[in-house]
Amino acid sequence: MKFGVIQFPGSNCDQDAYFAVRDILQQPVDYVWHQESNLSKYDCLILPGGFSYGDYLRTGAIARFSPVMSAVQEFADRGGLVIGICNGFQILCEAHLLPGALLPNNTLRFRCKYLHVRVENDSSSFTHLCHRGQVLRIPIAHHSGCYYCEPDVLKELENKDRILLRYCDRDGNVTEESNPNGSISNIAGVLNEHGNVAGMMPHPERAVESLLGSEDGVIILRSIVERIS
Amino acid sequence: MSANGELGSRTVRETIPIPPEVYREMGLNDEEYRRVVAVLGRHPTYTELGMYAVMWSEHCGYKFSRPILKLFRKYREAIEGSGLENAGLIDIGGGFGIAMKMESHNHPSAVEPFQGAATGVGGILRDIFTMGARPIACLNSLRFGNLDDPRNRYLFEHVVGGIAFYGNCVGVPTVGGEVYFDDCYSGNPLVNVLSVGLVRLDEVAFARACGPGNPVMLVGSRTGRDGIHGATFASVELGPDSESRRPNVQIGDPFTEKCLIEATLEALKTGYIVGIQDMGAAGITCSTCETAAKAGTGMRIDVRKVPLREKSMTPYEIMLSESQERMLAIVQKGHENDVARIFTKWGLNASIIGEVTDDGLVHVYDGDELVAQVPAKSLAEEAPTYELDTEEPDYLRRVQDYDLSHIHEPDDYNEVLLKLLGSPTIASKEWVYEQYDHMVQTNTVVLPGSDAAVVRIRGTKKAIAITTDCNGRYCYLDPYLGAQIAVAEAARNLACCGAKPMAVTDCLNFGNPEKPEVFWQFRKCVEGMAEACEFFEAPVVSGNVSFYNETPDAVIYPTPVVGMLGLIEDVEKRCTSEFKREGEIIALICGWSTNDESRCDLNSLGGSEYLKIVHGLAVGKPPALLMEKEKRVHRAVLKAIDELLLSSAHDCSEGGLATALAEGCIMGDVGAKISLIANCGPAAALFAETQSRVVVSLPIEKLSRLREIAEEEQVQITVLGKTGGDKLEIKVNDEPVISVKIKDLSEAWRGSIPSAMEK
Amino acid sequence: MPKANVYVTLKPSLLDAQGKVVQGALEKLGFTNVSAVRIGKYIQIELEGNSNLEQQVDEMCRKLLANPVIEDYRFEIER
Amino acid sequence: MPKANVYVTLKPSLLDAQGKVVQGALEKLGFTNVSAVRIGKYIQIELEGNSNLEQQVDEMCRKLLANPVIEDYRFEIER
Ligand SMILES: Nc1ncnc2c1ncn2[C@@H]1O[C@H](COP(=O)(O)OP(=O)(O)O)[C@@H](O)[C@H]1O
Ligand SMILES: [Mg+2]
Repeated sequence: MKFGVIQFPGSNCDQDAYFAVRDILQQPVDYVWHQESNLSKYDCLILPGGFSYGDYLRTGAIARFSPVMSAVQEFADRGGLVIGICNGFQILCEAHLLPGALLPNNTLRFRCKYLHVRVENDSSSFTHLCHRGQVLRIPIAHHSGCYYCEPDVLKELENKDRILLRYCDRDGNVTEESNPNGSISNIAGVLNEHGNVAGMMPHPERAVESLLGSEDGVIILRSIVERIS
Repeated sequence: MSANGELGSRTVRETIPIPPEVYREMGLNDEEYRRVVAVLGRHPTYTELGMYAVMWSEHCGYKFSRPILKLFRKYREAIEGSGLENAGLIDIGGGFGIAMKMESHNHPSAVEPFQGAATGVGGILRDIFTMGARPIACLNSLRFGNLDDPRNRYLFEHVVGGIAFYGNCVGVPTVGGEVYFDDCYSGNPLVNVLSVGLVRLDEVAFARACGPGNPVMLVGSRTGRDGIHGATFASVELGPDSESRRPNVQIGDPFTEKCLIEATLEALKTGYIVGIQDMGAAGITCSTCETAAKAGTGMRIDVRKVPLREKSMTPYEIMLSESQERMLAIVQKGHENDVARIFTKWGLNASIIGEVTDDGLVHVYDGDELVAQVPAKSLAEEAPTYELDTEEPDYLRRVQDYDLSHIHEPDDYNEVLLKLLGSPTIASKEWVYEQYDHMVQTNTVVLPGSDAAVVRIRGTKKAIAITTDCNGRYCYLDPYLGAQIAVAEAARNLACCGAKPMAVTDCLNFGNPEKPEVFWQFRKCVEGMAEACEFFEAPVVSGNVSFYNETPDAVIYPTPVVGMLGLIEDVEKRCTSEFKREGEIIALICGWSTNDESRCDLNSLGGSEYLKIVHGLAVGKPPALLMEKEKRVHRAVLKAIDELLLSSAHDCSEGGLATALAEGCIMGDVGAKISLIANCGPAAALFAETQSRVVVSLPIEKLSRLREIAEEEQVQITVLGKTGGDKLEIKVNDEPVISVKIKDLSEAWRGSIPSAMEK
Repeated sequence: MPKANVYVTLKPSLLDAQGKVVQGALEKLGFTNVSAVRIGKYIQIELEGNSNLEQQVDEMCRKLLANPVIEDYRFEIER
Repeated sequence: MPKANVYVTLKPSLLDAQGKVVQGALEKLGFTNVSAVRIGKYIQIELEGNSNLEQQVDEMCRKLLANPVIEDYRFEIER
């Protein structure tokens, strides 16, 4: 299988994602420039973290109009796997590939830290190697990670098992104190309707070696590989 | 310039004398003006005058500090040899080098903290990637006044916000730093930013305008009226009219900087760039004359070719603009398009503004008209230097001889410990570093919070450790000793991570050097630092000087910040400062022997945070330092880490032994039972900031080997106690003095800055 | 030259964290008569040409300047 | 209840990185007649009482809402 890591001007976790796939998953991977329009050789696309176009105006708002995004849309329509991490999540929401929006953190400050998320859906292409309720220790690093969606959308997400991850404490309790940014219902990651597009604020690509403090992110990345092969 | 390179005029139009009030306002004195006239053999044009004023300011020309900086060996060698580079370069083996530099942005941050700090980050990054090095980490060393004052809270909040805004967006992790709070920094905040970059030693780029005929390209952002005379601004005291000088503030665009980093590194890989220089202070003036001077060439540029952000800018304004996110690249003739294409791909401007000449002159044209024609070397290397007077300040005897014998023991040691832990200078800086992306690039293997940050070098087993240190109060009480302690502490911090010191970059923050007492402090600090850096085998390879950090009400403490780089050969063998588990031995590795303990100043509370916080005093002598003893401690700690004996290592600094123990407990979330034997009062035993000490924890079965190492290195090992429980309990000479729940210690330490900022 | 002033505001149903903080800060400064603060964006656009401007600016807002999930917008055109 | 609308804008001579990027995006979206974009803040303040409002809001702007080093402001009060 082959991964593509999309590079927007201002992406800054593109290399981290690339290294995680190449060195840890040991899978073939390319960088994909934001002006590319042919994505046919890829099985999974990663929209990495960073500050595409400086995150000016709104996070993800401008990257959404990059030429590559229409190709990403088609790729997703055909059922290809797409995962947006942090800024990638914000871009996918702006592009309406995922529901909702990411507002500035309720602390109004950038937050970078290790925290815990609970796996809510353990059958998706991105989490099937986890078990439901499993607690992962993965870092966040964002200024706008406060997930918001309208009440009916939230209900839909809940009913259709489309909430992927929720912020929790180290024992897996979803509490207000464990919510780092004010996200509605502690949501840290969601799925699209068909389950092939995922977005999450935490950075699995940063938690791929014990040297870095955690290997829990590998479970997410490896889920993708196993699903495709 | 016409298409064939022929120029309209070949000499500057007739010039007339410049009135004294004009050149004085720009910062040149009468003598300096006469010198300009002598160099040119005529009066300068207005544009030329501006170029000299800014290049001969202290900020760019180091006119006061250069003679003293020659005490730094590498600096002297560079000045006498091939010249200074943008950043120091350190060979870490395996074909890799680390570029390292620290820079101040104090004055801009005092008037506009967010943009001032942000553009400080941008500036130091350009010094790194202009050498072809990819920036891999930033640190910041900050000083503010007391947080009770809303203005200081505002400065703190926005400086940190500005660093976060810029550093996070460009994707360079901010992995460490330090923050001190003291009244002397009220109105004079210090914002020093350090950056390191990784480069293959055979791919280092140089700031040289080689090859007459080669085109000169301006890349990056457009030029606006930002920061005209910023360098001059940094070379005067802040006064009541500083507010009105505010147009000097520049606005940073980290998005453009991120693209500029990628484009520059990509363009350098083509091999078609023969020389490159970032634009910081004095913008196009500085980068053209420095690159030409260094290569022994000249340069001809046309300001009309410079892409502008604002209409109708004068040549003077264009030459002096400090618009951010720009670089000057000298390109191999015939390959202009290969280079330009890369910058265009990243959405950046790339315009040819002139070419290299062989006549040693910088010629500035405004279309057909020659508006400046000056010898490049006279601007870049021949700034006048001054030997300023020095005089030992009056306060020194008074504070050093202060009688500490009447300082009585406190009633409640628990309360003192909690107070010290809650002192913002000692308290956890989580509030700060949580705002910084310290993990991007996924190489940070020791996160902020330990004694030094550790960043692995991907593809090798190596890692680098970096720290910044300086206790300004020590330097105020004894500049020479204070500066030496800053170096010793930096090296100790590295040792605690398992890293061997390699090099130092410094940021020398002082008041007005034209005051003999300030210049005395400056000289003493540099003397102490230079000597200590040689001793610890970490030579000063780059640095920066910031003078005039004073307001009519206050002068800052002399604050020579040390940024030190260390090398870890095997990243698996690194160490952190928190206690790891219950039931381990806690021991002190100490450079002083029992005999030394009779030395009266050893357990002295002089200069301590304890005296400051509990008694409101900044007096006494700083703690004693014997560098040989200090070095033995580093060797012992390094050996013990290398043999995998230690679970943790943490140096004793501000707040003394009790604070170091408490921090080990809090960060490790485990208690400790400690028993100290002391020939002094409990306050000194707990809170004196005696140097050359490291608290370690280890499994009991490793203790005998640690003792052997101590013997080999001639240092003392004292077993202090054991980890375990949910309290920190300390006895001094069998008398229980401290017993506090870790939870309470943690609240005091972690809660202090957030609650101060909620006010 | 015609100019559009665009005002983008957070939907009233959403909590405006920044507005709340500013309100608190104003109170601390002694402005006790502030009962609510909301912070939005004020975007000034200089345009060329004169035809169809309303429609064009509306399209800019829908496509890019505002996110309908969280924001409302309005604008006026100065000619 | 009276309401103040405050408009805070970056001084014209300063680089508006955000506005520049948005302008580029609008152009790419086919709005080729956009010659400049500047982005500022639009702050809505609900007030109580009726006296001295102009003076008060002006003070709010100077003290907190705008940063005089880099920003200009203006406001209007709706009663
Ligand atoms: N305090 C110092 N110690 C050592 N080197 C210094 C010091 N101050 C300045 N330098 C060196 O002088 C040169 C010029 O410094 P600076 O003007 O700050 O550089 P830049 O213009 O690139 O920002 C650099 O090589 C810098 O490392
Ligand atoms: Mg430089």
